[in-house]
Amino acid sequence: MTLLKTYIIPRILQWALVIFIGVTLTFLIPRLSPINPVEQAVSRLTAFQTLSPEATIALRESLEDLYGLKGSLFDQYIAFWKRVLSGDLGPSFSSFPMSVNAMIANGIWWSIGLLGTAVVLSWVLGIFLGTLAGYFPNRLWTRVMESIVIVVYPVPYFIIAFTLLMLFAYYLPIFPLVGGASGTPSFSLGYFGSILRHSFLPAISVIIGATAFRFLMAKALTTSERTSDYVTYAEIAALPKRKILGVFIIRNTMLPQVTDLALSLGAIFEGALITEIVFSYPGIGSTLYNGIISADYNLIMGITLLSIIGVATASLLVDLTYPLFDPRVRLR
Amino acid sequence: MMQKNAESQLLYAENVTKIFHIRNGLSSIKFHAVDDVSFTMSTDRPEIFSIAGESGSGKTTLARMLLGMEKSSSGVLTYKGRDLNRLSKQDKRRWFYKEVQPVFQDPFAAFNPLNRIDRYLYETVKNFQMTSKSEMDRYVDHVLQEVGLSLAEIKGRYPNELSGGQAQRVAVARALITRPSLIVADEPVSMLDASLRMSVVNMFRRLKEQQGVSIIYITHDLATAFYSADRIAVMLRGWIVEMGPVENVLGRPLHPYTRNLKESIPRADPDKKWPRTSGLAVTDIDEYRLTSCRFVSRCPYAMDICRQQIPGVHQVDGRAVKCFLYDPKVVGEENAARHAAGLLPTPSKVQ
Amino acid sequence: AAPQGGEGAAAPAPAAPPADAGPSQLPVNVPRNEVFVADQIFRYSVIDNYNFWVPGPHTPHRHALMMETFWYRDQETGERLYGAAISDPIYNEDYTQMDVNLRDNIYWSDGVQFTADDVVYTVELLKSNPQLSAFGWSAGFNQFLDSIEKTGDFSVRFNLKESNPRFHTFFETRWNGMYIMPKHIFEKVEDPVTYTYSDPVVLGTYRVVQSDPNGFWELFERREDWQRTPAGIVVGKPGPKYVLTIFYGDSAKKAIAMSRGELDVFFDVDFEAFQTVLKTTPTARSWYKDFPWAYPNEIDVRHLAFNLESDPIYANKDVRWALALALDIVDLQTEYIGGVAKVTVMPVPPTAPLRAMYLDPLEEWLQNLEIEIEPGVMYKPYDPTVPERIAAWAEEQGYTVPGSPREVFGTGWWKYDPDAAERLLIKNGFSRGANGKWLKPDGTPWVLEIASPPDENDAFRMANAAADMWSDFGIDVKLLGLERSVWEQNNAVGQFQVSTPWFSFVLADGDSWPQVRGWHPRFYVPNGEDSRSTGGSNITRINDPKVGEFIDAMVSAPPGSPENTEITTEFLKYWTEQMYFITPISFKKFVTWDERYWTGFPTSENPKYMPLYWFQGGKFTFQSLEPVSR
Amino acid sequence: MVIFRDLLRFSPSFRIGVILLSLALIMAALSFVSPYAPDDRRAVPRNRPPSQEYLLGTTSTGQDVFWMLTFAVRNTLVIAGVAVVIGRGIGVLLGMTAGYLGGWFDRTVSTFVDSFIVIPRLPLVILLASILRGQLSMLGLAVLIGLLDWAYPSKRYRAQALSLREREFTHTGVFSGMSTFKIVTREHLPFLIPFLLADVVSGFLFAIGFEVTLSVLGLTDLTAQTIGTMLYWGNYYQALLSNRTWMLIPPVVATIVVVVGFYLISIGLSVYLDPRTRLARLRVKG
Amino acid sequence: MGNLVEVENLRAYYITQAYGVKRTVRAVDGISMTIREGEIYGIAGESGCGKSTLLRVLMAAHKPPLTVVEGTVKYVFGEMVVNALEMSEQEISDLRWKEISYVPQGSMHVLNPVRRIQDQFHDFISAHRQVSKRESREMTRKYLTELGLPESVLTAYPHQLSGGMRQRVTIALATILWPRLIFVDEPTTALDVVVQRGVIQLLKDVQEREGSTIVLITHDLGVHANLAERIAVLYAGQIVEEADARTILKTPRHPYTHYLIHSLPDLDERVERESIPGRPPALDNPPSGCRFHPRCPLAIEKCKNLEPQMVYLNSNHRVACHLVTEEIGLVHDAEKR
Ligand SMILES: Nc1ncnc2c1ncn2[C@@H]1O[C@H](COP(=O)(O)OP(=O)(O)OP(=O)(O)O)[C@@H](O)[C@H]1O
Ligand SMILES: Nc1ncnc2c1ncn2[C@@H]1O[C@H](COP(=O)(O)OP(=O)(O)OP(=O)(O)O)[C@@H](O)[C@H]1O
Ligand SMILES: [Mg+2]
Ligand SMILES: [Mg+2]
Repeated sequence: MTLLKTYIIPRILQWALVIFIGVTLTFLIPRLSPINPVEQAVSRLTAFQTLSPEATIALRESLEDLYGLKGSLFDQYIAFWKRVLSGDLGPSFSSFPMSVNAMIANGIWWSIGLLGTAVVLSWVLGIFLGTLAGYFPNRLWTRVMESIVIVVYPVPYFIIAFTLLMLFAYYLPIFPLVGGASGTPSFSLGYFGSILRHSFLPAISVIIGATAFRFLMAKALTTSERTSDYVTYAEIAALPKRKILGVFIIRNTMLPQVTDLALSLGAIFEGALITEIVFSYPGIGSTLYNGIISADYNLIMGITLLSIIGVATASLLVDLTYPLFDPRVRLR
Repeated sequence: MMQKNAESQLLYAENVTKIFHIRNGLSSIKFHAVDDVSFTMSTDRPEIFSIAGESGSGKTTLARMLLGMEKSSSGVLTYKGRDLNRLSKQDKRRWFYKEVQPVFQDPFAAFNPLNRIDRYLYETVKNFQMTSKSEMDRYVDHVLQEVGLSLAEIKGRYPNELSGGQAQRVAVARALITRPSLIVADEPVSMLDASLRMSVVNMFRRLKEQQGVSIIYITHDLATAFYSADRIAVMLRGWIVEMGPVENVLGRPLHPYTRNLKESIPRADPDKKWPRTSGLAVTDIDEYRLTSCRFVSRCPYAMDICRQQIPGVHQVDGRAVKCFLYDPKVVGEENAARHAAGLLPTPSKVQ
Repeated sequence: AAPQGGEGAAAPAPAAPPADAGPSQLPVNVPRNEVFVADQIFRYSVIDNYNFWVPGPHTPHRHALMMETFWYRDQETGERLYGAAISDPIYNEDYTQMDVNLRDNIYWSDGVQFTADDVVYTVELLKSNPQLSAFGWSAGFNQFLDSIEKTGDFSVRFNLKESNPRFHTFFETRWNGMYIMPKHIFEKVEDPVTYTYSDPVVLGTYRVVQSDPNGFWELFERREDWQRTPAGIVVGKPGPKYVLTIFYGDSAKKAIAMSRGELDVFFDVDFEAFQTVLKTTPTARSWYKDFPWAYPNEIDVRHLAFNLESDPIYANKDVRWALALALDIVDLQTEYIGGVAKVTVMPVPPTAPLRAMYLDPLEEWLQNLEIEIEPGVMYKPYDPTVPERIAAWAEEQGYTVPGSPREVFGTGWWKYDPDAAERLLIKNGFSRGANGKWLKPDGTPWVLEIASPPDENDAFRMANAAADMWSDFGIDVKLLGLERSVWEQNNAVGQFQVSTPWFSFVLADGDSWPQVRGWHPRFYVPNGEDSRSTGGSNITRINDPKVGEFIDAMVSAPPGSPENTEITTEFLKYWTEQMYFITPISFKKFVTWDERYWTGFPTSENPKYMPLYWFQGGKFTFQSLEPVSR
Repeated sequence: MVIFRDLLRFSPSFRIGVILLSLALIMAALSFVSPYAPDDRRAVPRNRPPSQEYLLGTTSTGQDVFWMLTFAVRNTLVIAGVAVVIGRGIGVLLGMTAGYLGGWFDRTVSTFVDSFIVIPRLPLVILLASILRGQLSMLGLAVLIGLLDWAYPSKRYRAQALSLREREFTHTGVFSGMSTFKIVTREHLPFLIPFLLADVVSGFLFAIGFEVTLSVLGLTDLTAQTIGTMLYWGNYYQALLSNRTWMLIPPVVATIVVVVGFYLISIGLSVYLDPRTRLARLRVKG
Repeated sequence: MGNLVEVENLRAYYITQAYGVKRTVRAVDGISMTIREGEIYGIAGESGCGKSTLLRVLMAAHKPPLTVVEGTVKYVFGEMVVNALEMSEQEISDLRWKEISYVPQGSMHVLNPVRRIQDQFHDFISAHRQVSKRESREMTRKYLTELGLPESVLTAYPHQLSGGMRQRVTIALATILWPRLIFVDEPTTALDVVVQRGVIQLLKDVQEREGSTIVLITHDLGVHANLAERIAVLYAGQIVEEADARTILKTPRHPYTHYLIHSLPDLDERVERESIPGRPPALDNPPSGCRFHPRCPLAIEKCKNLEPQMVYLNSNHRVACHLVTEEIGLVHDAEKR
């Protein structure tokens, strides 16, 4: 049980520490924001409206009350942890009276659905193609593919997304323009079909860049792996290429790739902000963005908390379980 | 009593033990890479002390402890009376590194291939302030002469532009720059061709005789150990199983493992081929964790007690042997004497 | 001709969407020709909660389609439209009592008749529950209202705490008046603050029937008994069977949506997107059939406002005047805004009614206005020919001007006279440095920062124009495009030199006090503190007792009274002379609709109602729509 | 210099990379002779497609796309360069020292790095950019991006340092009396140069990408000409929708040219610097 | 016993072009030899003399930059004679492991670290034979037991095994399909003596059981002495001497061979030993004449510019040295190869 003491417990403690520090930082940062969420709400509520100054002040007070923004920073911090530990992230300011929990619940599944699928797909695709390209560096198709990848890779994401939108929603209006699905949620084929149709363009736009990245990474890893002794040996033994690629190269390059996957899955919590804006797609990216620009502390905290826990946990899980998959890992 | 002596000893090791925890997947194993090792080297008389043994027997780990690169888990390890575990970083740089210098296994790995090799010589001179700036070239050349090279030969060259033997000599020269009392050479010849090995080993001998440097020569090549060393310790899975003057230990090995070792040396002589049998360990770690004799699974003379207890150390025929065969309490006075005379029982088949 | 598009901008025709109801990509499954698709102003983040009395971002469209108050003020005509009330507000002599007669022929969507009880219940509930703080009604009632009583089944009386000739504005604003609750529903509710009212019983003509869990769209269905609702009664037409509001996103997406036939009206886009829509969607049009297309009469105006305390130079009236004279309004209005917004010289939008009320009478005063540009040298800054010059430009571009220049392009403006501006500055100790750039009186370079939110198109382009022109004039100008919320915050705490707020000094009915009272020196806060803390709106740190006097005088002048108009006129004169704001243009909106499926949208030819469908009074606009018969 | 010539002559990827990057640098250099000031709007007629007079057309704000691009390339290179230097500077120093020293220093640094990594970056930047109230100057932006991009690199360099630490020449260095700083910078760093190069390329890409993202969101100084603000303005005036792609294509192509240029150079250089080939080369000379 | 491999005048060069420097390393430069069915043929020589290169070409596993510029390698499989250098990739892979197998240098790294030993065996077996996983496992288990390796290795990962065990597993892996011809490259380098011995024993076992032919490369003459029947000594890409083991070790004729053997220290008596002076030549620019002459204490004038011819002292013993040629009275003859 030395393992538990020398590795697992410290690792879990580190996980907790990382979360604690990360959360504390994100607690403080939005409060440095110049934007006052109450004033924001007041000006939103009184837009086009003429309200007497006295009424405005009264309104402001009632909002501070509703938002729970009374007390010192430290009081708020304690209250924050109390709430978090009881699983309540408080009300959103910008979308009052929605609770942050409900807002996250509304957005997160779309983000997970879209980005999760896109990240995993591009991970698989990128590794597949990149490994092939790394293993057959001199084939024509490899060179063509690599050229495409290095040209596509630096294209700003926004351009890719908007071009796709123009092509497939404007010149060829075959994909829907807005939303995550048609109609109200139901367990019908039609509804799921519409989810697929709606997510197609956003997903592709994410996949392109992510695949390019993964491709380059996989290629680099493969290039160094294919000159390793055991690969050379397997080649001399005339093992089928398929086997060499699958069992020898990919399995051996998995460690960095899985670690990286864990971290990029964390991006889900961050949401694909621009994707969501360009494709009018639901998710927590734009929710978070709106939270930031309206200084919606609770919302920012809620989503970043989730993100921090998500990323930290993903890498914790990778660290703890990878030894099960990769026999080489001898943790120091 | 030994404790008191410690001051006058160059190197003093008593029950030195190093414990590692190896994590293998999700399990963790604790084992003694160096176990209960004791020996001394004296200041008075320089010697080449060879540490031999199969791969994974703890030689390098011991060397790292001797060099202060690793702390021992228990036991006493002092150099000129000072505890190596308690040396501060400062002490090391001001004093210890001047006294004890290493030579590593792979002469090419020991130098950054991207740097010119003379840089290390100059750095050492400079950092330990061995001489004034203007004297530097002369001093370096002088040291290089001692190992049979000259500054002209190596100046401005990259490590890979030298032969292995040359590079290893530069490594020794670098070690000599601080005028150390002790050089710890961990397998300095194992990466070299047979023909080059001799040049390095010969150099060691010369250094000992001419410069009075003591050398700990770690190797698994018993031939060169026999050729160059004064004293030898044979290691097995963290233990020193046999230690004494090299003529005794290798000339007439007593421990079954040493015997096996000696027999296994391939001789470039068609008349001295190997006898047939020899056991091999499946994994390194398993033998380390035995709570009995660690050679038992491969020992042709294994007795029941060997599978149950750890043998003690016995002074036999001018060397120390860690084996029950020489324990009068186990095999009886008579048998112990017979064994010491080289008359071992008939070997049993090893599984 | 599309000169604005520039050469090479031949827009490619996208694959034409099917003219009739083909497989539409709309998110709801209703026949295309039965649904009117309107641009939803923002994406709802409050889902499945129709308790609009709790503050939250849930208003637009829903209030027009579902909610009722007493009166609506049509922004185009300035006229009052009657919702739940059938009479005007009837005040007593000293404005301490207001009577209202209500319709006796309208019903809630569940069939229960609407009565005075609903009104009394609502007002009393809001008054007693400050957490139902939406739009400040609750706070307002607590401040002004002593009690409400039912004077009959269909009439109510408000007893006020003090004299207030404007109390009725709680029930008559352009954006939203107090929503009346169905008493029979709310009286059964335990906690009206947490109640979500998710299947609302409404007094309006439409009921929400389906909504996107992500807030992108909402589908409304016309009530079977639409004839028992105010809009149904007033307009007398059924309106579309369904109204679907969709938030598509930015301008480009709205343009795409309209060209795909998936959007029947949008409330605004930028100029370029609008041009694209015109090209790709032959059936699309805006207020004017042709140039200048956009709806010009939303009651709001845009300013270049100074922070008088960011740098002492801006507290100097002459500097403000110099900057005004360094602006070429014709260039600004044509090159930057595309000729589509009206010019105005003071914070009053030049709509027909307001022009008649303030701008036309003030024209002579403006023409005679003089400022001192050099000690002893007087100068007349006003240039009445601006509309004509813009019209000339338009004709040069090949456009026809649909009416008199003053009608279409607004009022005259300040002369573009850099020379005069230069003299003004020199008079005040400014000088030009070696590189020709202006130095402040203290000899340091003049670095002028303009902050503007890029998402507010005209404001930002106006800021661009000012930046360019002032640069040309020799000032080192920095343009900051700021996120809206940041910009607002900066404005509030005075973190700007010049900003581009929008703010009309009069309402559609010509009343000014509600709009300007926030500028009373009473609410002044120094730079660095939040100007909102006192409830005021004085971001520019004007601390002028004279302004306060005007505002005090307005309080007791009832809206619509000649007395009120007169004080306001005097106030405008003073304000204009002080050049507290440089006010170049009024609001325009590219409210654009596609006549592929629906007609009847108000136009310049048929200005029956305002096209501002997102206002609460927009219900009459929806109600007037008719399907295109094929 | 010799190295450079050799590389040019014998490494096609290096050659193409240098050509591409030179193009970018020439563009950047041309900005100094631009007939227009960078913020000189309405200098030319608006929305003109590419022609002889206006090589790459003109923008909706009346600027010559070509000359605007020269400023944009220059500024973006500066921003990315500063960001990369800051990010890698911190990353290399912290990561390598932590990896080499180990112990509590390593643990502290690692925990800090991990805490930083789990904080989502884009929201953080958006937040910071909005806190800085739109007064984020170009240099400020570069510093901000740099400060966001040190954690991952430092993790990577730490891993590298961990493996280098056990290499024998490290011990040789220690016993030669070298200081930690010297060992890290003189013994270990040279080994990481190919790695560093590849990393610099990805750092550049990250910086450019971030700059563009922030600009597209309107969070940067919109009056400075950068690749990002060019895209911002193009987008602001609906260049794609109105089919005026000449405003968008140049900055995109410029990005590609810069990044691909760097990428190819890094490939060429790393092949050159790869210990294996480098040794082969040295042997040739020796 | 017939010939199994016939090599004629083989030249294989590493032709590299790096940054403008074209470099031709003549790693195998004019080697002829025959390997007989069933024998253990040893190839000795210092590091860098071309041993591994020769082996690579012998098994047709060379790929750029290594190019065969001249010569032939023929396999004589009974009736069938194949030219190894002209086979297609498919033909080569058909031969591999079934007929020709290979035990590489450095057992530490040739086993896939993420695969259990038994799976690794399955990978290799199934590449050449239609077997199910169960069959291959059974085969492996049986074979390992026969070779005296413990069954526990089957489920182990490579890193869990000791170095010696790993090397033996590699040998088993290379020989499980009973190849006729096994190439073994430095099987014992970096292993300690006890392990070396076990490994060599295993090779011997394999050879004895199936009568396979083994080509063994190592610089360690001690290993050769224990295993090889015939030994060729390589110097700078060329064979300098070839004979049966006893002859080479007891009565070498080439000065280089002599030095190679006599530089080794002896365990029986501690006498001073001298190493060969100098270092092996760089193969991209080998010395003229006899390539050993710069290091040869016996060199005569002729050695400097005239390449010595291979002379046969008897049918089994050939040597290329001017001294030997002169001694036995043969005059240099340009015709003779
Ligand atoms: N840092 C470490 N952590 C865990 N185990 C270690 C560590 N260093 C060495 N070991 C293990 O300790 C044992 C002894 O290793 P050591 O390197 O001292 O042996 P050696 O005699 O030098 O072997 P070789 O001849 O192969 O160099 C080995 O099993 C090795 O795997
Ligand atoms: N890929 C290569 N490119 C260029 N030269 C090479 C290459 N591989 C080997 N060489 C050179 O070819 C010569 C022969 O190498 P080879 O590996 O065959 O030697 P070896 O006798 O097997 O040596 P060792 O005992 O060290 O394994 C050496 O000089 C080496 O430097
Ligand atoms: Mg060792
Ligand atoms: Mg070799």
